[in-house]
Amino acid sequence: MYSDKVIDHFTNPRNVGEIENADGVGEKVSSSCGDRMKVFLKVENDIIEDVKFQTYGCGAAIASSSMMSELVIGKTLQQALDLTNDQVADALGGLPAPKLHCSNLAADALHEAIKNYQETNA
Amino acid sequence: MYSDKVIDHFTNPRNVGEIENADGVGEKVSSSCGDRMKVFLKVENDIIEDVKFQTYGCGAAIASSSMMSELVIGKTLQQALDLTNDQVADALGGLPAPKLHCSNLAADALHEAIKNYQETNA
Amino acid sequence: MKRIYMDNNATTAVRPEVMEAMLPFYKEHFGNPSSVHWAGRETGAALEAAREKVAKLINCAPAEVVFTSCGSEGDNLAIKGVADAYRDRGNHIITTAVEHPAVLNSCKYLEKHGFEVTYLPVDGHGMLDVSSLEAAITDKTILISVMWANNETGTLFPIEKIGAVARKHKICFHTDAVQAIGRVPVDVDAAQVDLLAISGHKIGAPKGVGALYVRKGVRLTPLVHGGHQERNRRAGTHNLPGIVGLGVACELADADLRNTAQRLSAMRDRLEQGLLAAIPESQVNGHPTMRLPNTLNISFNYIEGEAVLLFLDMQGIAASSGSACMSDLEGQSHVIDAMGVDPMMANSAIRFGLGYDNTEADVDQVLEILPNIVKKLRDMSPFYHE
Amino acid sequence: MKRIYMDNNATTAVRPEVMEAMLPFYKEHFGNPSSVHWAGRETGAALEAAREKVAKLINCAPAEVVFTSCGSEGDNLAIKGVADAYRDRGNHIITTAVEHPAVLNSCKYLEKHGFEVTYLPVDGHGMLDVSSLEAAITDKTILISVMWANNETGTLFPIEKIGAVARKHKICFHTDAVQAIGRVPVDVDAAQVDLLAISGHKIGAPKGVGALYVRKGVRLTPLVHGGHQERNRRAGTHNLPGIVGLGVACELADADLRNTAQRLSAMRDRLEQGLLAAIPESQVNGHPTMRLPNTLNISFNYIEGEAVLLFLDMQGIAASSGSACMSDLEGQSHVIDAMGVDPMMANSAIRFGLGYDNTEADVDQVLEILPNIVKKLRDMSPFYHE
Ligand SMILES: Cc1ncc(COP(=O)(O)O)c(C=O)c1O
Ligand SMILES: Cc1ncc(COP(=O)(O)O)c(C=O)c1O
Ligand code: FES
Ligand code: FES
Repeated sequence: MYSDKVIDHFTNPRNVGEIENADGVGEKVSSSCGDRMKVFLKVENDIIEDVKFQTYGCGAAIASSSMMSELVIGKTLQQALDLTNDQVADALGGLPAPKLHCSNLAADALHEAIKNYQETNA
Repeated sequence: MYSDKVIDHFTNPRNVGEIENADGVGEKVSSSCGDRMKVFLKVENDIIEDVKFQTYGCGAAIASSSMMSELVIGKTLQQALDLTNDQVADALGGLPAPKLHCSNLAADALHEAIKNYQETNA
Repeated sequence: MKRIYMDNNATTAVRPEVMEAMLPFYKEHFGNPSSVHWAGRETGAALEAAREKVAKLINCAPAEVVFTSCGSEGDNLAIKGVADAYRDRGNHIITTAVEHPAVLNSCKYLEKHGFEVTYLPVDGHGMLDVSSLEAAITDKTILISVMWANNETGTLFPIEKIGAVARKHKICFHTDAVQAIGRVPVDVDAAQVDLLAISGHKIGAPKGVGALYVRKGVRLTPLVHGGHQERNRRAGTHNLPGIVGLGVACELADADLRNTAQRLSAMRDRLEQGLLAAIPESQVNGHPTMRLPNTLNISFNYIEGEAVLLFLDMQGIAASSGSACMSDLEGQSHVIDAMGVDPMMANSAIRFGLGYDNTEADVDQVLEILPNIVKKLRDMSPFYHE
Repeated sequence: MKRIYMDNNATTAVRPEVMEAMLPFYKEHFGNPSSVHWAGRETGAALEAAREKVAKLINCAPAEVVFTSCGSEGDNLAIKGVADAYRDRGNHIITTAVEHPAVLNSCKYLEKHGFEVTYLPVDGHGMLDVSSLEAAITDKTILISVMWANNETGTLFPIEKIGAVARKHKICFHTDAVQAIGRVPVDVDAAQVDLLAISGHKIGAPKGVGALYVRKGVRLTPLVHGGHQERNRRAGTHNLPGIVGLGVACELADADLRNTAQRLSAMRDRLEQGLLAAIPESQVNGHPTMRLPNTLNISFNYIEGEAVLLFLDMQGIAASSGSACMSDLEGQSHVIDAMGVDPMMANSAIRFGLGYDNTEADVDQVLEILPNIVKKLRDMSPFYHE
């Protein structure tokens, strides 16, 4: 059912945890299943220096969180804002249809965290 | 489904045929299945000297005809009139429930033949 | 005594390749295909592979295949399912007088629930007139159910023509293809069929499994409600070994359809010609040419079918009777009856259904034995002497 | 990696004795039991022998056993069959909120067709209050359908008390005993049950076969119309191998019920105690004592069930989730929901269903692995850190 990439990211999720005194914190709760993701950012010169996440959710949600974190570390804020849910799912080698919504959590929570950063540093 | 006795009488039916110039001839058509049996009698001194039958019908009907003929040869007319359908079925070691009506043909056609004999010799 | 099985329209033996394919799914790979763990994943994949094989045989998309437990369930699901789902559009159903009881009794049930059913007659060959079918259509007609091949006589209905009529009038068309499948080419697309029932045990798969083709877009109220199996069209844990077996049986049927049909029809024709030649006052029931390659329904005047079958049985030959005296006391077959066959002829109707395993020697054996049986029974019959 | 299967409430492996008994009926003795020739006679006898074995397990007469294709079909046949047959007497049905979807969705279907259904609530242990059931009865009530044992939690309902209430009010009583059969003693006479559904694949028989007990005198409209099989209560060619298998599985269950129950409940209790001790903020869902011997439904706060199952699966352990996130996106289980369990607890519910093949070593393995999985997931969970 899950691709090898999903299984890999689920089994060994990258960047789990929280960042103390994060520059931005965002959160997203899935409207369809109630699962929840929290993203912490360290930003320097418009570049995402570090990302950490905490996820309460299914295997696809955890793998998406991990994949998202890998995709954006070192990227500009704009690049991170351009990251779509579909890109996260694609990077995981696809998700089964009933699990597509799970990848939404990852990009959405990231964007919330960036928004939070931009607001507090506006 | 059928007892060994039924199979035996069906495979080697006794007294098949007709009696030329029979003393009595009777016939019965089943109301439930349309099958038909014809009985020919040779009677002497109130004793059934010979019986022959022709049957158009299922295995149970043929076996019942054969068994009936064996049961009544050498018996008095009254004994033959007392023969019931149940006795024919019992003598065959029983018949499956949906086949019980088939044994009716045998005793009924016999009784018709005796009636015919009694009427023509009255 | 060599046993000869010539009742393949009633049921068939499981083919060895089918058995082999099923075996691992009883004890080793037994997971519920709806489960997400390893035990479910291995059977889930097998389930979908089987679906593809069934789809290929009848030329449809795998998602259009709904697995069922038998042909009767498929017929019931199609007829009651469409009736319920399209009730707002009308309450009229068209079928024929010679359908299998699974269709006829589903229709009778619906008649008790506000539906009206037209049972179309057939001619002396058991053939249907498509123009009278079209004439029976009203603006309340929501379903046409006509079998592909008749189980008793083997007569093949003009399904493509009926499909065209149904499509023209935008009416759902169900066909009971239980006897046709694996014996003649079946293409749901070419025939413009919307629903089509098949049964595993008629084509070398085991008893207990079948399938219903449901064209994409056709609405259907489930017969068995419950879990989400089969895209909500049939609940209940999948009969995985049976489904795997059905898949392989369909694959085998696909591969050797033409050869088998040729081989069986040659044997069947030899049996038919031989019996007609050896036994006077005998007749074939069914269509002379539009007929399943494996089926011969034949009557011998003056005698009764069950007696013939018993004698055949005692010599190891399994055939069956149209009249099913044992199971249906109302007498003769509704199929032979609808064809207007003389009642005494009808009462002696015997059906031979050839199958993969039959040989020329089997035919020889029947040709040797059966004429004597008929002679013996005729000698006993009052009608024969009148 | 050793694979451990602990999802026996979803389905079981076919038991070796069952397999052996079935094997001759696929290729050798394959006749249609409705046929009168040798091929049908040999299977006809096997059919009735199997019927007797099923009857013995539940203490009824063989003629009261109707073979079906699965538990879902049995539930549908019982509920829709009684609803249709007793429609003249009333249109009210009483069931519970925690039934299997086969029951719930049959009831929902009937609600669309003029029936009214009362779904009784359960308490925090998933237990039903019999006095509120009795209070729900009206003069229109024609059917009570209450499961013997819940499939998700294992909670056992007081079937004998419900049977007494139903009998007192002369209302048909159906019970879905799919999970109870073979695990706890089931006696339809003592329990005053009128209809009882069982499924083969939960007790070591294959998928694709089940049975419905129908008390003599209870009227029932068939679900599958067609031929005369099963005394006109279920048409379709019999799944002979499956039925033979079900018979043997019932015989085996009868013979080792008490031993198996003791052995499994001892293992289950050790698993339960071990997990509760090793994992803080965990809880058992279901009744503490009135519970199937093989079932443990347990929740671990702060984490989600599918993730737990995936990690278990990757280590070879097959268990299942009440919430079935994959198959039912509406979220958590209707059973755990009806018990009023806190949503986050509910989301992590994991069901272990032990079976014949499980060993103490299996329990050890789960006790070793699962606490680490929970720890890992909690470390990831935002809720755990708040
Ligand atoms: C309580 C209960 N009822 C009914 C069913 C349905 O049985 P089946 O899958 O055989 O249709 C199940 C199992 O899935 C069950 O656990
Ligand atoms: C034409 C036809 N339809 C339906 C059926 C029913 O199939 P099953 O016995 O698998 O329910 C049969 C066979 O009995 C059949 O010949
Ligand atoms: S099911 Fe909730 S995030 Fe996947
Ligand atoms: S069925 Fe007609 S006499 Fe037996």
